Parts: sequence; C-alpha cells; structure tokens
Amino acid sequence: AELTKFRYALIAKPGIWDAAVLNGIDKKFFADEGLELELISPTSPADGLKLVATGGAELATAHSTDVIIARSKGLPVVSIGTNHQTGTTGVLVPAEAGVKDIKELEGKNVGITGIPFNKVMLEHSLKSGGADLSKVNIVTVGFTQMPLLLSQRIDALGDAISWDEPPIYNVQIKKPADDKSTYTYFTFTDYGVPRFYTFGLVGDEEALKAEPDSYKAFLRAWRKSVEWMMANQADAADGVIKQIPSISKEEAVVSLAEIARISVSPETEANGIGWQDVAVWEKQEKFMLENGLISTDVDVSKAVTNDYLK
Amino acid sequence: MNAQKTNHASFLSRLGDAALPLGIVVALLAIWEAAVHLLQIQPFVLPAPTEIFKELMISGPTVILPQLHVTMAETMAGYLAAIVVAAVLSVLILYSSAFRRGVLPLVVASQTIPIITMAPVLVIWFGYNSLPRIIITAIVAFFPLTIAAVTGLKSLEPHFIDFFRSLNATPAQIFFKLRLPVALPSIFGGLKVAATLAVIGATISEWVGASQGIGYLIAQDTALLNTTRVFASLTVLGIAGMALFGLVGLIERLSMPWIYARPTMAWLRAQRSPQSPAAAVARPRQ
Amino acid sequence: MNAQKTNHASFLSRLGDAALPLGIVVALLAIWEAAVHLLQIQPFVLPAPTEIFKELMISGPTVILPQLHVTMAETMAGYLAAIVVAAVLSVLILYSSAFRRGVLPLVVASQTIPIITMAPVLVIWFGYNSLPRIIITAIVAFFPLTIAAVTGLKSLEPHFIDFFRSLNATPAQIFFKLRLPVALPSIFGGLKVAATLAVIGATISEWVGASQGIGYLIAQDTALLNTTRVFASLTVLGIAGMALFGLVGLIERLSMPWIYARPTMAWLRAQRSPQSPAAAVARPRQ
Amino acid sequence: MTPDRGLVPAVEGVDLALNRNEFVSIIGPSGCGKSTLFNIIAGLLKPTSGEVALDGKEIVGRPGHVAYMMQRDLLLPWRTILDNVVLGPELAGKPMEPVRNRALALLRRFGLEGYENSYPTALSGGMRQRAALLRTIMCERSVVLLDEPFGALDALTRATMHEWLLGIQREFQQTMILITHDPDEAVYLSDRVYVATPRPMSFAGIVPITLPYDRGRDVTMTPEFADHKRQVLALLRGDKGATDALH
Amino acid sequence: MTPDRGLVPAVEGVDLALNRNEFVSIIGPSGCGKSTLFNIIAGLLKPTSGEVALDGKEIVGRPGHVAYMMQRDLLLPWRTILDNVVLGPELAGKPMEPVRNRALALLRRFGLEGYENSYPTALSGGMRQRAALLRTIMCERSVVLLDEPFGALDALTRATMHEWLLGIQREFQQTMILITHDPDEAVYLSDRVYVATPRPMSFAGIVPITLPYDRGRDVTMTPEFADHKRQVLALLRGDKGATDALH
Ligand SMILES: Nc1ncnc2c1ncn2[C@@H]1O[C@H](COP(=O)(O)OP(=O)(O)OP(=O)(O)O)[C@@H](O)[C@H]1O
Ligand SMILES: Nc1ncnc2c1ncn2[C@@H]1O[C@H](COP(=O)(O)OP(=O)(O)OP(=O)(O)O)[C@@H](O)[C@H]1O
Ligand SMILES: Cc1ncc(C[n+]2csc(CCO)c2C)c(N)n1
Ligand SMILES: [Mg+2]
Ligand SMILES: [Mg+2]
Repeated sequence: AELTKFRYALIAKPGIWDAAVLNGIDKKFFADEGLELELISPTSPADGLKLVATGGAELATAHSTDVIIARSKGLPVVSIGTNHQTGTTGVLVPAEAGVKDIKELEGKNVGITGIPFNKVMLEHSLKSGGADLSKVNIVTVGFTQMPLLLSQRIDALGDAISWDEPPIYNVQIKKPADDKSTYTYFTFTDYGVPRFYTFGLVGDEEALKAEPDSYKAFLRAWRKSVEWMMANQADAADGVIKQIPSISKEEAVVSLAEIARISVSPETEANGIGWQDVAVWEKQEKFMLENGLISTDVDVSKAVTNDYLK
Repeated sequence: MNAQKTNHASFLSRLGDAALPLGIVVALLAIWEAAVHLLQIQPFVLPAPTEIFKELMISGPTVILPQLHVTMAETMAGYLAAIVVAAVLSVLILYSSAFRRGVLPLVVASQTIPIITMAPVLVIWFGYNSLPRIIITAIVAFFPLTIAAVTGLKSLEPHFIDFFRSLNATPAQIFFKLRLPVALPSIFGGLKVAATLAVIGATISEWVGASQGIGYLIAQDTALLNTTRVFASLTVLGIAGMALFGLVGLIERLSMPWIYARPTMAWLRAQRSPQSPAAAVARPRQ
Repeated sequence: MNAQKTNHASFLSRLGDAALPLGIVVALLAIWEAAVHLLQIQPFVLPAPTEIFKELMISGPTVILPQLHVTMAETMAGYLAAIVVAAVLSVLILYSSAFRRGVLPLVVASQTIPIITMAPVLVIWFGYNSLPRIIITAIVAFFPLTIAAVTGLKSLEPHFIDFFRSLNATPAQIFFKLRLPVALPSIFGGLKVAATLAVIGATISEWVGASQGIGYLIAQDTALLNTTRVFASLTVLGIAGMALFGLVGLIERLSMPWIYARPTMAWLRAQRSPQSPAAAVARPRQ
Repeated sequence: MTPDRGLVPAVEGVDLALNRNEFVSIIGPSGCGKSTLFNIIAGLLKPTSGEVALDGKEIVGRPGHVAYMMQRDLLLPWRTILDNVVLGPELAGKPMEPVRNRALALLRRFGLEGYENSYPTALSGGMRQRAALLRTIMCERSVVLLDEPFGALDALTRATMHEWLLGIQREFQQTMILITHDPDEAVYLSDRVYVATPRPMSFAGIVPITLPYDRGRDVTMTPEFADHKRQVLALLRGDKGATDALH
Repeated sequence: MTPDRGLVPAVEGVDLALNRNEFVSIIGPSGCGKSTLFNIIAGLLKPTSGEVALDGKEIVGRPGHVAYMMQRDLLLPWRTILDNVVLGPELAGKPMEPVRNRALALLRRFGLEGYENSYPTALSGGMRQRAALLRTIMCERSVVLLDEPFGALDALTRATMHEWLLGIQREFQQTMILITHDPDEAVYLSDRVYVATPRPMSFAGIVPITLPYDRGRDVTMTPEFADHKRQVLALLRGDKGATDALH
C-alpha cells in the first residue's frame, strides 16, 4: 500500500535517546501504520517547533519548556505525548570532589550548557539546598562540558541528564558505565523544582485537527516502538549503533536502562506510554513564569492533549 | 583627469547622490515590511523591520548596548591581534620559501577547521576569561588579511626593487619604503574584510564559555524564541561592523593622499578661478 | 632580473629546498606528539598525531571519505555561487556609486551576522536539502572575494584608462581588457581566501539540518567525545582545503604567464648555453 | 582654452588649425603644456573653455577620433608585443587575421622581429617606444598625435623611423601632429612647426617649412634646412624679432 | 661578460676602463645592450662571466657603489617630488635637514620650483625626468650612471642641464657614464665616447674627445667639435675604416 510521508523532527542529531523511533522504523512499526517517516535533525531544540509551526514538519520532539515558551510567543504548538515522564536534569560532581551536599558546591566552578531553563533550575536547587548563590561560580560552557570536567577546568556539570552524562563520564575515566560510586548526582526535582515532562511529541494545532488519523497512527507505532525498546534494551542499543556506529554499546545500554526507567510512571501504568497530566504542565508553567522564562501567562490546557493517544 | 568626471556635479546633484543610496535602503526595508505582512511571515521566522525597530527602542539602550560593549572590546583586541599575526606571517611568507612551503599549507589547513570545535580546547588551555575569545576572533580574522597583505607586498614592478637595490637599500628599507606603500591598497582591502570577520568571530566565540556579550545574548534569546530581539541584536552588530568597516575606509583615504587627496580640491579651486578666453584648437581649415 | 636570484640554485639545492618545509612539518608533528605524551594531554583534549593517523587509517576510507565527498560537493557549489555573486557585486560596486553607498553597507552589515543564526530561517525557506547549505557556503565565501576584486579592479594607473579611452574603448572593453588583467593578482588572492572559507562554510552548514557530510560527522563525534575521529576529520578537511587552495594557486600561475612564466625558462636555457669569454668592465686604471 | 587642472590655466590662447594630410610639429620647453594640449585634442581632458573640431564637427571631450601615442609608452604588461600592437583594431572589432599579419610584417620593419611573443618587460627602452609607435600607427585614424615618439631612439633608428613615418603619412593621407624636442626632427618631418611658450601655453610663432614635399635624408644638408632650423631655435630662445621675421 | 638573459649573450667582449673623474658616454643603437651593461655595473645583474671593479675592488653583483639613473624614471607615486628627490640620502641614513634644504635649492635650478609637494602624477614627462636626475645626483656617489637622462627634454632645458651637470662633475670630481642617443650631447660632455654595436654588444670604437676641459656652449661651434661628431657618426654607421682612423 501507499505510505503517507510523515516528516518528524528529532530534537537534535540522532542519538541514543531516539532508540525507540530508530528501531521502530527498522521493525516496520511505522510502515505497518501506513507511515513513511522522514527524519529531520534541527540545529537547536526549539527549531523543531518552528518547523512544525511553519508546516515544515508534521511532528517535532521538544522539551516541555520550549513548548511553553513557544506558546507564549504565539506558536500554535501542542504536545500530544511525551517520552520521559520526568526530567532528570541535575548536577553531576565527580566523587573525588567530596561534595556530599548540594550546598558544598560553594566555591566550585559549575559548568552549564546555557539552556535558560536549566540555569533557572540549577539556581533554584542551589538556593533551596541552602547554598549562597554568589559563592558558586556558574560558567556557561555550551555543549562541551565533559572535556572541561575531565580536564578539571570545571568541578561539576551544572545541567547533566541522568541517562546521558553519567555513563559517558564513567567510560571516559575507564570505569564500568553503570558505576554509581564515581560521582554524586543531584536531581533538580529533588530540590523543589516541579516535575516536568520532556522529549515531548509536538504538532501544530491546525495540522492536528486536519489529520488526526495520521497522528494517531504515529502514536500507535511510537508506543509499540517504546515498549519494544524497553523490553529489548540491548537489541535496541545495537539497532542504534548500526546507524550511528560511533556510539559505545556499554554507554548505550546504561543510557537505555535509565531512559526505560523514566519512560514509565504511575500515570502510564494506568493510561499507557506517553500519557501526560495537565496539572504537571501547569506547575511547570507557573515555575517558569515566576522565574522570568516567560513574561505572560500561558494557557497550558491548549498546549497539551492526550486525545491522540486514545 | 579621469577622476574629474565624477566631480562635475554641482552641490545639488551631490545631495541627490546621497538621496539615492538612502532611497535604496528605505526601499529594501519597505519590501521586507510588506513581505512580512503580505506573506504573513510569522515573527519567529522573520520579524518586520518596524517590530525590530520597536524592540531596538525598548531593549537597545538597556540590554543590547551593554553587551555590545563587551563584544566590541573583544572584537578590537582580536582584530589588533589578527593584524599583528598577519604582519608577522606575511613577512615570513614573503621572505622565507621554507615557511611558504612548509608552514603556509598548515595555516591554510587550519582555516578549514570550524573554530567552534576548537573553542573548548582553547577554554581548557586559557581559562574562563576573554583570552580564548580574543584568540578565536584573531584566528577568524587574520587569514584574509595575511593573503591580502602578501598579494599586495608581491605586487610591485621588479624594476622598483632593482632601483632600490642600486641605492644599496637594506631589506628593511625595501620593505618599509617600497613594498609597504605599494601594498597599502591591498592591505586596506584585507583590513576591511578582517574587520567584519573580527566582529563575527567575537560574536561566535561568545557561544562558548562566555556569560556576557552580544553573542551570548543572541544564544539566550534564540533559545527563548525571542526572535525579534535576536534581530535587534543582529542589527546593532551590523551597525557596529559597518562603523568599523567605515573607520578603516576613512583611515585608508587618509593614508593614501597620493590616490585620494588629489582631484576634489583641484576641482573646487578650478571652479572658482576666472575663466580665460576661449580659443579653437585643431580646427581644420577646409 | 630580480627573480633570477632565487633561481641560481642547482638541482641539488632545490631538493634541499623541498626538504626544509617537509622537515618543518615533521618537526611540528614531533613536538605535538611529544607534548601530548610529556604533558599527558588527554586524548579528548588533543589526541596525539600518531593516534589521529591510526584513526585515519581505520575510519578514513570507510567513514570519513564518503562524508567528505558530500561536503566537497557543497563546497564547490557554494564556491562557484560565491564567485558569481562576487563578480556581480564587484561590478556594481565599481560602477554604481548609489550601490556602493546604498547597498555595500548592508552587505558589510550582513557579514557580521553569525550565519548559524540565519540557518534555521534558510532551512524553513529552502527546505531540508543541500540548497540552504550551498547558500550558507556562498554567503561565507563571497565577501572577501568581492573586496579583493574591487581592490584589484580599482588599482590601475589612471593613465591606462585614458589610453583606452583615447582608443574609444567601450566600458566593457576597459573592464575586460584592462581592469580585469590588472586585477588578476588581487582576484586570485580573494579566490584563495574564498576557497578555505567555502570549505569551512560547507562544514558549518552541516551543523544545521544536515544528515550527512563531514560537518555532520564532526558534530556527531564531538557530542560522543570521539575526539580522535574529530581530529581525523579535521585533518581530512584541512587536506581538502589545502588542495583547493593549491589548485587555485596553480590556476593563478597558469593565468598570469607575464608574471610567472618568465624567469625560470630563461634561466634554464641560459645555464645550458656555452659561456662566452670573460671581459672586465669599468676597471679603473689607477 | 583652459583645462581643469589646478589654479593656473595650463593652455591659453592656443589656436592650432590643420589642413588634412598635413604634418605639423609642436616644439617647446618641458612642462609648457604640450601633452596637455594633446590630451585635450584626444578628448581626454575637457577644457574649461575653447573648442576642438575635426572636419567641422565639435569633438571636445569625445575621445576616439584620433590615434594618440602618449609620452609614456603604456604597453600592457600582460600582453605580448604582438597583442599589444594590435590593440587598436582589436578594440575596434576589426577581423584580426589580416591585422595580425600586417603587424607581424611591420614588427620586422620596426626592428622588433623575434619579440612578437615577448612580454614588454623583455624589451629595451627604445624597443618599447617603437612598439608603442607601431601600436598607434596600427589604429589607422586620419589624425595621429605623437608625443615624443622618438625620444628613446638613437639617431640611426630614428632616421629609419622618420622616413618610414613620412612614407606612411604621405601614403595614407594622414594628418599628423608631433611633439618633439628635436628641431632637426621637427623641420625634417613637418609642413609647419609650432613653437610653444609656457604658462599658460601659447605659440610664440609658426615656422612654415618650405622644403619639397618628397624629401630624402639629404635635404637636411641643404641651406634651406639650416635656415628653418635657425628660425625654430630663435623662436625657442625667445629672440626678439624672430617672430617678426616670419609671416 | 654575458648576463643571464635568455639564449643570446647580451653583452660580450666589452672592456670599459675609466679614470677617476672621467666623463664617458656610451652611444649605440637601440636594444644593443647599453642598459644591460649599466645593470651589470650597478651590480643588479650578475654576468655569467666577466668582472666589474671599482678602485681595484671587485663589485660584480654588489649594488650600492654607484648612483644609477635608470631609463624609466621610477619616481615613487606615493612620495612628493621633494621626498622622491631625497630618497638616496634618506636610505643612506644621512641627517635629513641639510639634505632637504639642498634639494629645495636644486629643485629651483631644475625648474621644479613649486612642485616640491606635488605627487609625480602632476608632472610633465620632462619634469619627471629632471626629478629623477636630481634624485640621482642627490645620492652623492663617486660613480654616476645616467641612462638617457635628457631624452624627454627640449634643447634649451637640455643645454642648461648639460652645463649644470658638467659643473657638478668637475666640482665634485665624479666619474660619470652617460648613455645617450645624441652625438652632440656625447661629444660635448665626454672625455671619451664609446660607440656600441649590438648582439652581443661590443664597442666598435672609442672616440677620445680632445676639447678643452673647461668648455662652454660655444665649443659646439668649433671645427674640432664637428670633427669629433663626424667620427662618432661614422662609427655608428659602421663605416669601414672609421675604426682604423682612430687610436
Ligand atoms: N628583462 C629582460 N628579459 C629578457 N630580455 C631582456 C630583458 N631586458 C632587456 N632584454 C633584452 O636585452 C637586449 C638589450 O637590452 P637593453 O635594455 O640593454 O638595450 P639598450 O641598449 O638599453 O636599448 P635602448 O637604447 O632601446 O634602451 C634587448 O635585446 C632586450 O630585448
Ligand atoms: N595630472 C596633473 N595634475 C596636475 N597638474 C598637471 C598634471 N599633468 C600635468 N600637469 C601640469 O601641467 C603642466 C603642463 O604639463 P604637460 O604634461 O602638458 O607638459 P609638456 O609640455 O608635455 O612637458 P614635457 O615636454 O616635459 O612632457 C605642467 O606644469 C604640469 O606640472
Ligand atoms: C543538559 C544537557 N543538555 C544536552 C545534553 C546532550 N543531549 C542529550 S539529549 C540532547 C538533545 C537536546 O537536548 C542533547 C543535546 C545533555 N546530556 N545534557
Ligand atoms: Mg609632455
Ligand atoms: Mg636602454
């Protein structure tokens, strides 16, 4: 049968975080639903949203933060599902630093990527952890934190992701990828940052209304892919490595285990993979407003829907 | 006598000369504005000039200018460093065939390296100060200047060198009193290109390891989808680049009086001198 | 007669001439290698040349070269586009003072815009094909070429123009038969700079919306801390850039026989001709 | 006629009227404005006032009507001698095959045989000047301006060139104006010699040359020739009474 | 002595020996190798064989021993006339104040008054040549080479320059070698005239000039002068027997 072309913007260049979709394509889950995916790799995480809003793609992967910011700027983007039930962004400190409490980051160089939301979360966590912000040297270093950490130009990664940097760090210092003793990790949501969804699937309001069936078909195939990935993590890693050979298997397996862990929540147990609670979005929106990431209140009920997962 | 032709204009038509380029700019802006409205281009793709202007009025003085200050300081430092590097390199390239064949290819190769890949290494080596950014700026700017300088320094007629040699001129004298003046137009061409590259280099360098500067502001605003302010920042950057380019052009005119100072003055004075009686020349008799 | 001096070398010393630059390269690599080992520089900061070479042997033919192919295709397309743009612009700048004063400043301003900020807009307008990348490459490369061309086209002595005018030459003839040959050295300087910029432009453009090319590979490998392969890719890129630069240099030599073709041949032939009896010149009698 | 050049009018009260097929020389002190006058006639400089007419048509500021050999040779360094020499016809869009053949024949006569494919840098001073002269002749205009075409030539080569030039001029019925510093040359070649004085340039006098139309080298040995030369020299020296002696 | 220039030896069997304080002219057909010989003497060209000595010291390929006025004026376009003229002493590191004053005084004598601060483009052909000559003289070397220094000058200016040059040479005891095409000039100025023939260049003969050491313009009217000139011309023409008539 004729396959429908479906342009899907990844969040960046393809990576281990795309294991589900990459394997799903391979396993013909999408083809079975009548879809032929065309993968797009935008420059920055928000570019996928612009693409969706201008009709350059049917669907984009995006952080919930960026969806809220985009809505505040009038982009008619809607999240119809999410990969990760909670963001696990946090601080990674090598064990040698002897930092046992987030407060002890005082006097340290903490490198951050420059993603505005991450900086806000870091500062919030430091404050609520009792640290004097003025004593923590936060430096923006872009997406090159790891070499800087390894060469001790910075003492900690200020906005790591639990499934990404820890295994990379371990492999670089020649430890088992899943060794948790080599570093201390402070997850922001443990310091008063509200839980937030991330790696959401985002479409355009009009397009969603016009072609509900394609989107539903996509989500069915996508769910099947995620479930397969969670059940076959080692194979899923191999599936990604087949396309991106430079990824290390050891890292990939550890990453996927963590991604599988955060892909489920009590809500998904009840409603299935990808399901989102509007209340979680509302709390995040309030948090962003309070911290100046958006300047106007955004009606998040328009920014998120579970309709296409049903 | 050739330059005089363009000077036959009266003051009025000179005003007209200024009006036309201004008109072009205004026309381009108008087309842009119209396109945005007619094609309904969304502001996060391309904001209308009027929107950018409004944004400039709002956040220009308070937000953008302080950051521009930082970036321009880096720009100038990197630009000057680039000039020094280019001066040294072009002399080496000119005088040392070993350097020209052994090191120049490496310099050429280095220019194909996207500087952003090098940025972290520079930060690791030189720390979180403006030094890595100045180095990046210099690396981006020095090469076209070097090539232009070498082109200029090689461009003189060999007879002039013979003449200087016959005067027993030292190599330094041949360089400073002969090659350099001959190379000036080309060097100024290179300086102009390097000026714009320095601005862009400083801006890009702030993507990495900076927490201020207009490049940092642009990166932040891009992430926050503040597209209008991104364009306002780019506008300010463009004006700064134009100003630097214009400044170099002014210095160029002042440094080469034998090319630029001549005709206008003579023409003005000739206009004021009383006309002498007409006479026919080469009138055939038949 | 001035060029002859450098040609007095025998074939043997010419071999020596080639050995020295090679020696410099080898020496630099050795210093690098030693530094990495002695200072214990970690491979993700700066891999040793031997490591890079090993990596080149492993992934060069299978991984890097296919990507290089993509990037060089974009490079060449963008380079050619840049040449066309520069040709049009430099003619406009040369002949239209309205353009020079109205549009040139905008072109200058545009050069201070970090092209990566524009990339998403280009992708939105032109789609996920190689067109935006070719455009980015051209935008990065055309400006130094334009400035060099204008500098060269303006650099002739006015007497030559008068002479051509006396022959009733058309403006097109003055351009093609007078200004252009005079400008050639400067234009080739610009073409060389533009060649390296085209390579870097194409590479950077692959940061954005690409799914192949050496820039894409570098971005991937950077994110995955595959630093050694990043350096291997940069090495390949550098060699490609050097090759393009060298090719332009070769065309330069062939295009300007009146500058380059002369001395060597004459010298070679003179070496072979029989020597004539010596005679003293200007020997003072006292 | 005052050209636009600084405060001082360079050329004033100059009236130079030529018959078709006439050979006229201008002789005068260095810097008096001779080359400037040529630039005006050639249409390169616009005089503040005055007129230049050819065949009754005004040609002020309109170049292209005359062939002009400038004082500096202005050979194009990127062209071989042959390509330099054929520039005029090439710019005029003439078919190049016959032009090149003619040029090759003339290069031989001009003592430039074997240098067709050399670049100008390989030529001696006098050879460059001959190439520039040949280039001017190759333009084939009815009026030819020559600004010191023989300055860098030795007497022998010069004499050969004189005879050749006179032959050309007679054969093709051209009008020629020559700037020279050599009274012998002026008298030998011309129908009339204009003697110029400086600042602003004007003519101190005109010496009509009454030597036969068909003249050989030996004419220079005649007393008439010596007489004409003496007149020219007297005018040049600015002798009172010299002017009255003429006309 | 054969310079490295192409297949044909340009200068061969040339033997030019000068006394201190002598004025020697070289006259010969265009392209015969005169300028090349100067380039060798000035140390700019290395002959394949042969030697150049000054005061007994070998100076082949070692420039800086002589002041050399080249055939093309080579004024630096970016320097005013004054700055062009003082180039020699400036490069020699002389104190500039007295040099400039001397230059200003001489500019007046050279008819370049008022052009001190002009750029070379504003000068006529002859004025440029005078500026180049002055620049050479300002170098103050004991040996001066002049390659057709008067080619672009009218007879009057030329005569003034001749007398001035001879005065300078007598006063400062300089050795001067002049290339010229003008037999009058050669005879008037020289102690000896070398007549050159081409391909490869050699000397057809040497005409010793027996005119008085202190000579005025009127010497040109004497029969001795005419005699010398005739000898030079005969050698130039290559008359059989002319060579025998000398020495
Ligand atoms: N750069 C060069 N390369 C090759 N050949 C040259 C070069 N310069 C001069 N020649 C040749 O050497 C010969 C002698 O030239 P030279 O300039 O010495 O002549 P000249 O006697 O000074 O003539 P003129 O009186 O015309 O100035 C000529 O045949 C000329 O073509
Ligand atoms: N481009 C210029 N700008 C200003 N003044 C000039 C320019 N060219 C020539 N002059 C001046 O105009 C006057 C006449 O110059 P012109 O070249 O016509 O003299 P000439 O009679 O040809 O002299 P010569 O015999 O020395 O060539 C001179 O005083 C000269 O300084
Ligand atoms: C804080 C933080 N930001 C980015 C990455 C690397 N990474 C993981 S997913 C992804 C796509 C876009 O966010 C990227 C770049 C990281 N590990 N930690
Ligand atoms: Mg003149
Ligand atoms: Mg000569």
